[in-house]
Amino acid sequence: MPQEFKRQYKEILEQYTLRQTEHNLYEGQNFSKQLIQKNISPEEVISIHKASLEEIIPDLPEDVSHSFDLLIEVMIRYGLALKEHQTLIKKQENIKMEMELAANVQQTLLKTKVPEMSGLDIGMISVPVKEMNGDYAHFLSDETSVGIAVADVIGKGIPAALCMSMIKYGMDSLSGAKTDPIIVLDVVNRIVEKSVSDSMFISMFYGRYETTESMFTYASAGHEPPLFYSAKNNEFTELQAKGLLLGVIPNVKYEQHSIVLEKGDFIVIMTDGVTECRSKEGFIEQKKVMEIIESVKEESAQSMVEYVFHKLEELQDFEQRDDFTLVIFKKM
Amino acid sequence: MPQEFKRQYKEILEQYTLRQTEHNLYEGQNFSKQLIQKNISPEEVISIHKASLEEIIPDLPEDVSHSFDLLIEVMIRYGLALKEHQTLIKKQENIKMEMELAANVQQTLLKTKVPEMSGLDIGMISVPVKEMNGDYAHFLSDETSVGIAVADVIGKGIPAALCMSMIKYGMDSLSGAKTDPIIVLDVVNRIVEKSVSDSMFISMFYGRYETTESMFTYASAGHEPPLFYSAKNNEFTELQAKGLLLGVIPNVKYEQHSIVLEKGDFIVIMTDGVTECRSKEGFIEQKKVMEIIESVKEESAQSMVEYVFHKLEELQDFEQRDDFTLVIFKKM
Amino acid sequence: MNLRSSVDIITEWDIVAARQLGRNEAKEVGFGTVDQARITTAISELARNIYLYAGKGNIEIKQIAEGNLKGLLVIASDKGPGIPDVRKVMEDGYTTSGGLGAGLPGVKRLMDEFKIDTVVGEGTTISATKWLR
Amino acid sequence: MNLRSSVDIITEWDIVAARQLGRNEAKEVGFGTVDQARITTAISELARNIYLYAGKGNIEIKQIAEGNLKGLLVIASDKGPGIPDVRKVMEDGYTTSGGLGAGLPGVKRLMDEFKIDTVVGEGTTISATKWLR
Ligand SMILES: [Mn+2]
Ligand SMILES: [Mn+2]
Ligand SMILES: [Mn+2]
Ligand SMILES: [Mn+2]
Repeated sequence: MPQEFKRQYKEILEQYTLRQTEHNLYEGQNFSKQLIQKNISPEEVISIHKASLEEIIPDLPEDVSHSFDLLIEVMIRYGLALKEHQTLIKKQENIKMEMELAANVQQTLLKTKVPEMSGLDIGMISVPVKEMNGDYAHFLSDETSVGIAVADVIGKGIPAALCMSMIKYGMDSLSGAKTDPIIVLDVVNRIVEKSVSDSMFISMFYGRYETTESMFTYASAGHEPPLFYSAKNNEFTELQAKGLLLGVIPNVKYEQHSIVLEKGDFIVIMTDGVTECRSKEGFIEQKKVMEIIESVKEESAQSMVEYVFHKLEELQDFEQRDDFTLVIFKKM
Repeated sequence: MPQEFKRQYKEILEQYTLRQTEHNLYEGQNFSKQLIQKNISPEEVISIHKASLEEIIPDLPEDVSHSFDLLIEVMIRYGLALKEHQTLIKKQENIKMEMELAANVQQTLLKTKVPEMSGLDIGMISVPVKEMNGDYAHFLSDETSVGIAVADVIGKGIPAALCMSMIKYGMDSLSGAKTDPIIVLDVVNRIVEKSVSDSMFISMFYGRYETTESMFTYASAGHEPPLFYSAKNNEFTELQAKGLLLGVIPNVKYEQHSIVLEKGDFIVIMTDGVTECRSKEGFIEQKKVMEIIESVKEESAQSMVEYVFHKLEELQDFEQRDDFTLVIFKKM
Repeated sequence: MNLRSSVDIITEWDIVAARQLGRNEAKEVGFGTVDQARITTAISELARNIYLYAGKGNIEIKQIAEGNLKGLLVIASDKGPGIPDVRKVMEDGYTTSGGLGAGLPGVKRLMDEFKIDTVVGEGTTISATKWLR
Repeated sequence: MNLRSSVDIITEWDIVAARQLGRNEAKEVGFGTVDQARITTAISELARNIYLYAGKGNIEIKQIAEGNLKGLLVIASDKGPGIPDVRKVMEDGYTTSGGLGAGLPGVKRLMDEFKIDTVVGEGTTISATKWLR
């Protein structure tokens, strides 16, 4: 094969020494694509160049011939780096496949179904920044109650994803959707505190909506405060609730608050991936996020969360920086 | 900086055209290490070579000069591949760090403490083949009973590790070390069946030793059968127990068996990473594994498992192929 | 100073014409042989992308200046199908990029600045700048 | 045919001597310029490792044959500290390998066969073969 390459290269070089056209150079560059694909290393290219030149210029000064031997010696290391690159590309492909498989496993493990409740419209979106999600949203429900847990592990990627599974099993151990938010946080906090190292923290919000009273009861473990939109006043307020992050100490007293929703009111639960979006000009302000939500408030809750995601994606120049989770509960 | 490189290169080249010594070539090669470290791309090397040669040989034929322009054109792509390599190396380093962090998180999440029981000597080793472990060993205990769960997810690495956490939370939901092995497998099977996709299977063994009766009671979900060593007969037998892998169907009837241990008897629980060790000559036979264990049967259980691991590692030429978990319960 | 000139890309020969134009302009700005070859390779890659994926389009070359800095701006535009997943084509070693160091990541590496605007169904505009140092 | 010759590595100058020996032998076997340079680079790297990490040792060069196949065997041996973690030094991009494409992974790539025997506290022997094709 190198013989064939030498023949081709010599032809291109011969043409080029005669005429020096752009077309010759274009041929040279296309040829180099082939060389790389056939694993011809740069030191071999120099060697081919030398041999071709010696044939094209029969009275080539001896010094010039010798000079190529030094150049070959110098190029050996470049050739090694290239071969190393090929090994690394294969390794990278294997890792990528493993990550994709892991992301699938995670999706199956953490899957949650958005419940259908009469009188309540629910929308949910959760988009990881890497393959694996370090945010978590989980629903519990029965005929008249629906519970929503939204959590965010400090950090992203695989380590965060591993921790997330913990929350899921904590939630699975609860008796049902009627459980009080402060009890939910207490149970999960004990599990997290027992299982993770001191440097791993999780923020979590838990809210429960009861359709009979249109009441939303909630508690927070250091989580991003949700927004409450009042249709009557056409304004947003933050739902404040104090509470330590999960996993810090075993016994935490969480606060529980309630709010009654009227028709058209909605609650926006999210992770900091929503509020800490950054455009080239700096952080996107909360006011901007509210404006975006408000502009689609008449749409279905699912359309709303999807619109907000795409709008913020655009404002960020499609460079998502953190896992993004957004849930809307809207009273119909 | 390139000016300085050109000066150095010209000097080496000048010496080489004069004398062609090995020493000149050695200098050339050492110099090329520097060039690569300073991100000098191969096309720049050609350009430096050309300029140096033109200075060293003032009457250099024009054709030779031109020929280098084609060579530069050809080398551009090699330069690109090299830059791509540098990006990839950085990426790889980040992934490596993430994996190490994840492995730490997993170790903290899945940590289990080998219990101390009077009359029973316990040894345990679990070594992942990649960063993350797809094998799992977990102990439960009270004053008079000790339970041991050993599980292996189909597959290795991150996807397997994610699934493993499921077993942990299943085990955590049990009421204690007195639970019957068939109940343990039933509980975990229901969780697994609910949570994982149809293509993900887990084999699991659960055994419970009661010190009061020196009795070992066990059940298996498609797991590698443990070995029972009888000191009196100086022979190994397999502890058979039928049972479907976890996660296939929700209702499985597992079999439960019991065996009474006498002084010096021991039970060897393991994953297929132990039995499917391969040397250059092929699989290492079960008989060989038994021989290795038997040769250290007088040592402490912990010394035994560690010795077996190192011996098998050696026989495999230090190329571990699967996660390796080995537990020994020895009656004292 | 704002010299501009352009080449329509319709046949493979136009790729060579765009390269020639780019090399001439690069020489005029004062770029050395290696940088000329890099700029030309970038143009080559952009023109080839137009030729292969959009059918036709245009390569525009502009000499530019910012303060004391002189440079060359290459604008490749087409009304082709657009790029549905920009993140993917900018990924190293993405198979359709034609192997090692090629494709748009290669163009980005060869130049100093790189910007891509693409709308699916409407077309793509890629701007790439190289500054003379 | 079993020609052998060797160079003790004690000072940096001996690295050049080992290279010279390797190049001569490679030329004699019939290797072309590029392969000569590859073999020499491998020898250089092995000799440098001895010089840096073991203090002293020996590079032996043997012309070998197997059927019609001719080749060159390079054996680098030292009584140095040995390599505690072979897997790590054979990893690409391991920092102590001195960067891109260098170190033992580089030697392995430059040659056709590569074998490493090392005992901590006793020393290291590395054998590498290149066949003439
Ligand atoms: Mn996070
Ligand atoms: Mn976050
Ligand atoms: Mn496994
Ligand atoms: Mn296994």
